Amino acid sequence: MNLFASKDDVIRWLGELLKEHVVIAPVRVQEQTTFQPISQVEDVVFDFNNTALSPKGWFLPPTETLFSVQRDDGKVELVPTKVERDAVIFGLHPCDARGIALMDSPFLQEPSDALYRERRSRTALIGLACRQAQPECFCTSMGSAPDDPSNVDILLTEGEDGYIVQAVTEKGKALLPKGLAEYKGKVPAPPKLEAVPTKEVVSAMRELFNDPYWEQVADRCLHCNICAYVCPTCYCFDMRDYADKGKVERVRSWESCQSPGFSLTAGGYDPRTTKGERLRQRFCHKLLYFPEQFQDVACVGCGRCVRDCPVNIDIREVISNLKQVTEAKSGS
Amino acid sequence: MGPESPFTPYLATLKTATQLTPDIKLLSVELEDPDIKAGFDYKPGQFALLSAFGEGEAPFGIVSLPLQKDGLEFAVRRIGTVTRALQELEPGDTLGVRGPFGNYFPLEDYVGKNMIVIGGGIGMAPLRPVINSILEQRDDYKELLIINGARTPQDLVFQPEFPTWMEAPGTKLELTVDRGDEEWKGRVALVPDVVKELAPSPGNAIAIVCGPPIMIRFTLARLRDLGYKDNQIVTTLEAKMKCGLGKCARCNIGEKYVCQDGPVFNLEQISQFLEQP
Amino acid sequence: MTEETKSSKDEVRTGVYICHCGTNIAGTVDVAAVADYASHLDSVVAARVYRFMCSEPGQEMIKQDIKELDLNRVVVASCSPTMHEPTFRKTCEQAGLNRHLFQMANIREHCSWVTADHEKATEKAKALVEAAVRRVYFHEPLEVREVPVNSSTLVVGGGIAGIQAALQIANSRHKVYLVEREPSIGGHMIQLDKTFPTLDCSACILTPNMSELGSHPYVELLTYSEVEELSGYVGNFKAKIRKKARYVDEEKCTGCGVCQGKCPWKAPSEFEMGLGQRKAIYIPFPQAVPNVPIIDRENCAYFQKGKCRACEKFCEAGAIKFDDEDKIIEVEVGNIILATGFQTFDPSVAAQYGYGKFDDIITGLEFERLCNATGPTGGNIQLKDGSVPRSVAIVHCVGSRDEEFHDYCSRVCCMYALKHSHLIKEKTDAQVCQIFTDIRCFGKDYEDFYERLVGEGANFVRGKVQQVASANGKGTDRGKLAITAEDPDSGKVTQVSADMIVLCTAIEPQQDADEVAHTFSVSLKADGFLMERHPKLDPVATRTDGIYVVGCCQGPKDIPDTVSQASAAAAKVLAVITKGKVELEASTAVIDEDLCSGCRICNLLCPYSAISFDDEKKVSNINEALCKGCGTCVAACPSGAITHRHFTTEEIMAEIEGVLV
Amino acid sequence: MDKELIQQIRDKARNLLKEGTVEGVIGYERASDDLTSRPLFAYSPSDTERLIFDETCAHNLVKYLLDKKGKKIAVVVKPCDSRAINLLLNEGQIERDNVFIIGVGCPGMVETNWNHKSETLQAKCRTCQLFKPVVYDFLAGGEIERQAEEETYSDITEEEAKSVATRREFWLEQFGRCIRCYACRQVCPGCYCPVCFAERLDPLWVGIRIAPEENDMWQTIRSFHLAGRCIGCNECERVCPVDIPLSLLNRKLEKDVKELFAFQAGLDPEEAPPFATFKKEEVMEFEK
Amino acid sequence: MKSAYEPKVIGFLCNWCSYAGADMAGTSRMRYPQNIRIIRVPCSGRVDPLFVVKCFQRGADGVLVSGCHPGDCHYTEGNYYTRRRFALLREFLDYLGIAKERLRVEWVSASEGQKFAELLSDFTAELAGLGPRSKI
Repeated sequence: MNLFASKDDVIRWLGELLKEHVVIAPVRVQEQTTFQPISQVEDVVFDFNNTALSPKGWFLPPTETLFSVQRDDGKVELVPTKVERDAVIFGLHPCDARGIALMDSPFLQEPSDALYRERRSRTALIGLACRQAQPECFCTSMGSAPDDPSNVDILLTEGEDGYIVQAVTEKGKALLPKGLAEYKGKVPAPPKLEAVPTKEVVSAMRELFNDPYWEQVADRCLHCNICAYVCPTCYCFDMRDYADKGKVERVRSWESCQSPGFSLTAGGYDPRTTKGERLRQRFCHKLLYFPEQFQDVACVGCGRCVRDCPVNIDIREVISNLKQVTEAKSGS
Repeated sequence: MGPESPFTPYLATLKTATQLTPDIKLLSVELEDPDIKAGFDYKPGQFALLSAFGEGEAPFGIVSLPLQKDGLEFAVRRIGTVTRALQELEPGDTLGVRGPFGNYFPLEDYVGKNMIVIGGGIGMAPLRPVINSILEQRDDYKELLIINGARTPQDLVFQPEFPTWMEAPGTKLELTVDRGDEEWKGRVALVPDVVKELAPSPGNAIAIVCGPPIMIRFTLARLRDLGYKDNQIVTTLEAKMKCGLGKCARCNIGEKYVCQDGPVFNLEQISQFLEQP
Repeated sequence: MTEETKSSKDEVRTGVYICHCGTNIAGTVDVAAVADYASHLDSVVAARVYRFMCSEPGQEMIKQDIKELDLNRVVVASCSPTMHEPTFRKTCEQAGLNRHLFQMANIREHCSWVTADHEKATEKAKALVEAAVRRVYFHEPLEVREVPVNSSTLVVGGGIAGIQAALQIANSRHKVYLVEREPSIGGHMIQLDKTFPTLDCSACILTPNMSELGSHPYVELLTYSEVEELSGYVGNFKAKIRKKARYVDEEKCTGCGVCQGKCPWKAPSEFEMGLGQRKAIYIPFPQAVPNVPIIDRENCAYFQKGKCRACEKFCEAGAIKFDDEDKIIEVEVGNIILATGFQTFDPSVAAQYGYGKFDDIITGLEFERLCNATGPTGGNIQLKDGSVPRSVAIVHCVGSRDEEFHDYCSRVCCMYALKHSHLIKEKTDAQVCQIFTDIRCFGKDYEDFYERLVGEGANFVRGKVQQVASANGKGTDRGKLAITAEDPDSGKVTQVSADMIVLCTAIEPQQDADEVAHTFSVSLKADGFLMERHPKLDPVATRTDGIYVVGCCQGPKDIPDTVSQASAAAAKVLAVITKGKVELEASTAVIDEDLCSGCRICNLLCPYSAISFDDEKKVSNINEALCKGCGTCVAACPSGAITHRHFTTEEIMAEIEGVLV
Repeated sequence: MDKELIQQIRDKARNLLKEGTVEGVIGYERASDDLTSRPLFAYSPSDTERLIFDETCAHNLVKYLLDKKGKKIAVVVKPCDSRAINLLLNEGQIERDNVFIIGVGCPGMVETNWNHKSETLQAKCRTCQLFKPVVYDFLAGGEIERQAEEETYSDITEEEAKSVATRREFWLEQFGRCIRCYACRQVCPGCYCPVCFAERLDPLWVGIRIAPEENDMWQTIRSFHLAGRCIGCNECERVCPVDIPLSLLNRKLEKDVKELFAFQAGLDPEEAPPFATFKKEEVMEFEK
Repeated sequence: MKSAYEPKVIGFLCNWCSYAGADMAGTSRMRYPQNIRIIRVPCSGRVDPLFVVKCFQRGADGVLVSGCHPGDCHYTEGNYYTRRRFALLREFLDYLGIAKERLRVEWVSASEGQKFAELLSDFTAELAGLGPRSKI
C-alpha cells in the first residue's frame, strides 16, 4: 500500500526523526551535495544528482577509532568504540542503497565487522527514487533501477505536490509518521537508462586477465584514490595505532588498492608493482573476485567514478571493451 | 558494553622472550582469559596478528605446537616499527593477539609419506611446528629431511632444537649458510643448490618450502627438476595481511585472500591463481 | 602505505644522569623530581642525580651503570654540551659504549641560570630530559673515520706570511708548494723602506728569507701562478694551479738582466707604485725571487706590433719564449695555508683627501718607495717638481675607522705614520704635522717609539680631514695645500697647510677575497676578511679542516703578528703531518638511493661540493670525507632521501615530541 | 575545433611514429562523453587518427613523461604545460633528447567536467600570458594572438586582507573536506618523490587519519613542497573531487616566490631553483 | 602573579652561533621567560621547514629558528638558505592562518647573549599577546 506525504509532511516527519535519531541526509556544501548528519531539517536537499561521496561513509567512516587502550596500574583494557544512537539515512538513491547491500556481504560475513554490523542494524534507510537519470548513470545494468525499493526500508517517489511513500520493511513501517493518506494514483515512471553490456562480464574478466589491455588503460590512470573513495562499494581499509601523550588508539581509515604501497609487505615484497596490475586489481575485484565470492558484481552503476575520474577511465567503456576484446580474440 | 569486534585483540601476557638470532626473538605468550585460552585451537601453518599497542599489529606464524596453549610461541624478526616494539616488550608486559587465522599444512594427508622440509631464515618459523608434529607422530611418516638455511651461522633459527631433530629416528637435518665464519664447519651453499645436491627422491614425497621469495623461486625450480609434481610441493605465501578476516582486501592475490584461503598452498593450487604471486 | 623496512635497534636501555652542579642547577631545579620523572620514561632503566656529574666519581657512576645495568644509551642533564659533551662521550667510550649513543640536556645555561622560578625551571628541565631520552633512543653508533695525511703543504701567497710559514714547514723537511700570483715573492713587505719601531731596512731582513726559499730543496716555488680549483679534504687536497705564461724560460734564464736593458718599451712599475718605470720585459725589483724577468704582453712591442724581439736577440741563454702558454699544474697536498694578503685603500674614492686631484698627495705605500734608496728618487723625499717639501702633513685613518669605508682600525697606520715622520725629519728640514683621530701604539716598544717621535718635534692635530684644497694665492704661511680637519669629539675645526700630504690608507681585503673564499670553501667575515675558526682560541684555523689563514688576509696586522701567526699555522700543519692521520666528521649526511629522485637540488647547495650526481643510476652521492655535516642538503631534499647521521629527522622529531609533552 | 591544427598534430604524430623517432605519442582524444577530452597514448600510426585538440584539453600530459623515463616519447604540450617540461629538465627527471615536444598555441581552456563544458575560460587561463610553449620541437597551428587579463593575484590579495583567524577557519574547513585521495599529488608533474612523505613511517610526518588535523599537515606540506616549483597548470585543483581551492595555495606561493626571489618555475631549464641558491645581499622581511 | 597562559616555544638553534649565544645568556645569568625549549642543530640550514610545521601541528605556540648572522655561517652559507626557506614559510603559514609573528627567524651570534635574552622576552610577550592558537 502506497501512502502520500506532502513536502511539509516529510519535513515535519524528519523533524520528528531528528529527536530520537541521528539523521544523515544530503546537504549542500559549497557547490556539492553530500551526505552529512544534519542539525536542522532546513538543510536537507531533496533534488540532487548523486552526491559527491556515497553514504557508505556512515557504515565505514573515512576514519574511525576501533578501540582505545586504557592502562590502569599496569592493567591494560581495550575499550571498543560504541555506537551511541540509532540513525536514519534519508534520501539515498536506490543505487546507493544497493551499494550498502553489497557492502553487507564482506562486512556481515562471519566473523562480522562489529561496528559495521551495529551501525547497520541501528540505521534505517529512507530511499528517494530518482526522477532523472544523469548521463553517467547505469544502475539498471547493475541490478538496480531508479525506483528500486529492494534495499531500503522506505522509498519515497516524488509525485505531483508531494511524495509517494512506500514502506518496504517492517522497520520502515515502524518509522512512518502517523496519519498519512493512502495514495491511489499512478506512480510516475522511472527514467530510462542506456544499457551496458554486462552479460558474461565475469568470464570475460577471467579470460582477459593477462591481456595487454590493462596496461593500455592504465597508461592514462593517475593512480589516485578518487574512484575508490567515491565508490559506494569499495571498502579497502588500513589500520594503524596512534599513541599521543599516553593515549593509544587503533584507527581504521579508507585505503585504496590503487595507492602505490598498498600491497607492499614489510619484507619489501610487492605482488603488484606495475600500473596495469594495480588498475586491473580494482576492476578484477569489482567484476571478478567479488562476484565469485558473493555472486553480485561490486558495482551499482551510480556513475560517480565515471563523473569524477580525472582521466575518464569509464567503467562502462571498460566493460564494453572487454566484450570487444573477447570477441576479437575468439574471432581470430 | 561495546560490540564484540573481531578487530579487538585478546589480551595476552608475554611470558618469555628468547633471542634466537641477532634479529629474531622467540616470544612465548599466554592469553589472559582462561576460556579464550582453552578455546584457542590452531594447527601448524596458521598465523595470528600480534599487537604492540601504540605501534600496531602484524601477522606472525604460530610456531608452537597446537596442544601448547599456555605458551603460544611466535618468532619475531625485527623488520619494522611493530616488530621492534614487540621485541622490546619485557616479560609481564601486555600485548594483543588475534587469531588463529588462515589455513594450515594438511599433515593428516601426508601420513605415510617421505617429508622434505626446506626453510630459509625466518622462513623456518612456520615449519617448526610441522617438524615437531611429525616428530611427535614419528611413525606416521617415513623419512624426514630438514634443510635449514640462513645467511650466516648466527642467523640459523631454532638452534637449541637441532640436537633433538638430528637424533630423531629417520630424520636428517642439513644446515647450510650463505656465508660462513671461522667456527663454521658446515656447508656453505645456497638452499636451492643444497636441494640439488641432496636430490631427495620425489617418490611418495611431499616438500614443504618456506623462505624469502627468491629462495622459494629457485628451490621450486630445483624440486621440479628433480621430478616433483606441483601437488607435491607446498609453501606458504607472503602477503600484506592487515585484518586477517578477508575484509581489508590487502592480501588479495587473484581471487584468493591469503589470510583466509592461505597462507598454505601447494604449487598446483598456486598455478591456478590468475595472478601469480 | 609502506611499512618501515629499515633495520631497527636492539632493545634500548637508557641511563639518565642529572647533575646538581653544586647549587648551579640544584639551587633552582628540583633535580630529584626530574630524576623521578625521568625514571618513568620509556626505555629508562636508571635515573640518578649527583653533585658534580663531570667529576671523577660522577663519571665512574655512569661507567659502572653502563656495565652493570647493560645500558646502551646515556643521557646527562647538566651544563651546555659545548662544555662537557666531549667529557661524557669519553666516559661512555671508556665503558665500551659508542660515543654517539650519548645525549646531553642543557639544564644549566638554558635553564637554571636564566630564571629564579623553581617550578618553571623544574618543568623545563623535565621537558629537556624527556626530549633527550626520546632522541637518544634513535641514536646510532657512529664510527670515527681516520684518513692518512699527505705530508705536502700548499701555501698560497708569497708575502712575509707565506714565506715564513713555507720556510718553517720546509725546514722540517716536508714538501711545500708556494703559489704566488705576482712574478716574484716578497709581497708588500719588500716594498717597504724601514719597519717600525726598530727601523730595520725591510728588504734587508726579508731578502735572505726570500732567497732561502727560492733555493730550498723542499720548496717548489710557483710564482706568477694562481690556484684555480680545489677539491678533496683535509689530508688529501688536490689543487689545480694555473701557471701563467711568463714568456721567459725559467730553467734557461740566468737572470743577467740584459734583456731589460735592451727592451725599448716602458711602463709604470707596479713595484714602485707607479712612481717609477720598468721595461716591457722586466724583473720586478732587484732582489726578486725568482730572479727571472717576465714579459708584459700589453706593453711589449712584439706582442702589440708584431715586431722587435730585441730581448730574444740579446738573450745569450736563449730563454725568451714568445710562444709560452699558461700551464695547469695539479698538486696533492694535505694542508693549505692561505696567506693571500691585503690591498691598500684607494683614497681617490674619498674626494675630501684630494688624492689624484692635486700633486704631492701620496699614499703611505708610495711614500715608502719615495723614501727608499733603491726607489725612483734614490731615496730623496721630494715634491713632484723636484723640490724638497718644507712641510708634510701625515693623515691617519684614511679609509679606516670611517663609517663610510671601513669601520675597523687598520692597526699599522699610526705606527708607520710615526715612522714616516721620523724619516722625513731625518732626511729633510720639513715640518711634519700628524692629523690623527687617536694614536694607537699597542705593540711591544711602540709606546717608546711614539715618545721618541714626539721628542723629535712632530705636530699632532686631532681631526678627520674634511677637505683638501689648493692653498695657492691664499694667506697660508707655508705649503701649497690647505687641509681642513675637524675634531670628531669637540667639532673644533683646524686648518693645516703643507707642501706634501701622506695618506695613511687602510688595509683592506684583496679585491678577490670572496673568490678565494669560494675556491677554498672558507668563510668571509662581514668586513670581507677571511674568517678564522675562533677569534681567540683558534685564530689561524678556518672552519674548513686542513685550511689555515695567516697574515693580513685574515685581518689587518703588523709584521711581528703576521710572522707569529704564520709560525703558528706552520706548527699546526706540522702537528697534523706528524700525527699522520686526521679524524673526519662522523655526523655526516648520506643519501638513500632508493629514495633519491635525482632532482640534484642538493648538488647545487652543498658549500663543500661534497655531493655529486651519478649519471648511471640517476641519483646523487655524498662524498662523506668532504661532508662537514651542516645538514643544509638534508633540509632541502624534497624526497627526504638524505639522512643526517646524529641529526636524523627521526631524532629531531623525537626531540620535538619530547619538549612538547 | 581547429581542424587544421588537429591535422597538423596528427600528421606530426603519425610521422614520428612511422619514422620510429618516438615509441609513443601522448596527446588528447575525445572522452567517453563525446564532449570533453582525455589523454591518449598513441603507439601506432593508426592511433593518431584519434588525436584532437580543443578548449577542453585541460590535462597536463607532461606528468606522464615520468612514467616513460628512458623511452622516446612525443607529447602534446600547451604553453602552461611546457613549463612543466622545463621543471622536469631542471630537476633532472627527463632527458631533453628523449622527448619530442609537439607544442600548441593555446586559446585558453574552458571549465569542464565529465559531460559538462562551460563557456567560461578557466581562471588560470584568463590571466595566462603564455600563448606559446616555452620549449617545443614543433609548433602546431602557429602562434596565437590573444588578449589576456593582467595577472594581479586579486584572489590572493583578497585572502591576504582577511584576518589570520578568518583564514585559519577557512582553511580548516577546506582541509576538513579533504578525503586524502591524493589525486592532487598524482596529477602533479612536480610530485615524483620515490616515496611520498605522506607514506613514510620513519619519520611519520602524517598519519592515515582522514581527519582535519592530519589533512592540514598533508596539504600544508604538499603545497610547500611545490614552493618555487609549481608551474601553475592547476591540475590539482581541477581534479580535486571535493573542490578544495588549491590554486589559492599554489598561487600564493607563486606570488611570494616571485616577490621575494624574483623567480618563476619552469621558464628556464637551467636557472637554479629558489631554494638551491641565494643572494648574499638580499634582505628578508624578518631582518628589517 | 603568574599569567594563566604560558605559550609553548620551540627554538631551533645552530650549534656555532645561536646555541652559544643562548649559553652566553646563561653564563651571564640573564633572566628570560622559561617557555622556550631549545633544540640544537649543527646549522640553521638543517632546519627543515617541515619541522616547524610539525611543531605547530603538535601544539607549539611559537617557533624560533636562529642561526649565525649572514656571512658568519660556520658552514659558509647554510644560513642564506635558511633565510630564504623561512622567509617564504612565514608568509605561507600566515596565509594558512598561523600568524607569522609565531615563527621568528633571528640571527644571534655567540656573543649576543643579551640579544638572545631580550629576544626571548619579547617573543614570549608577543605570543602571550596573540593568545593560544586556535586548535584544530
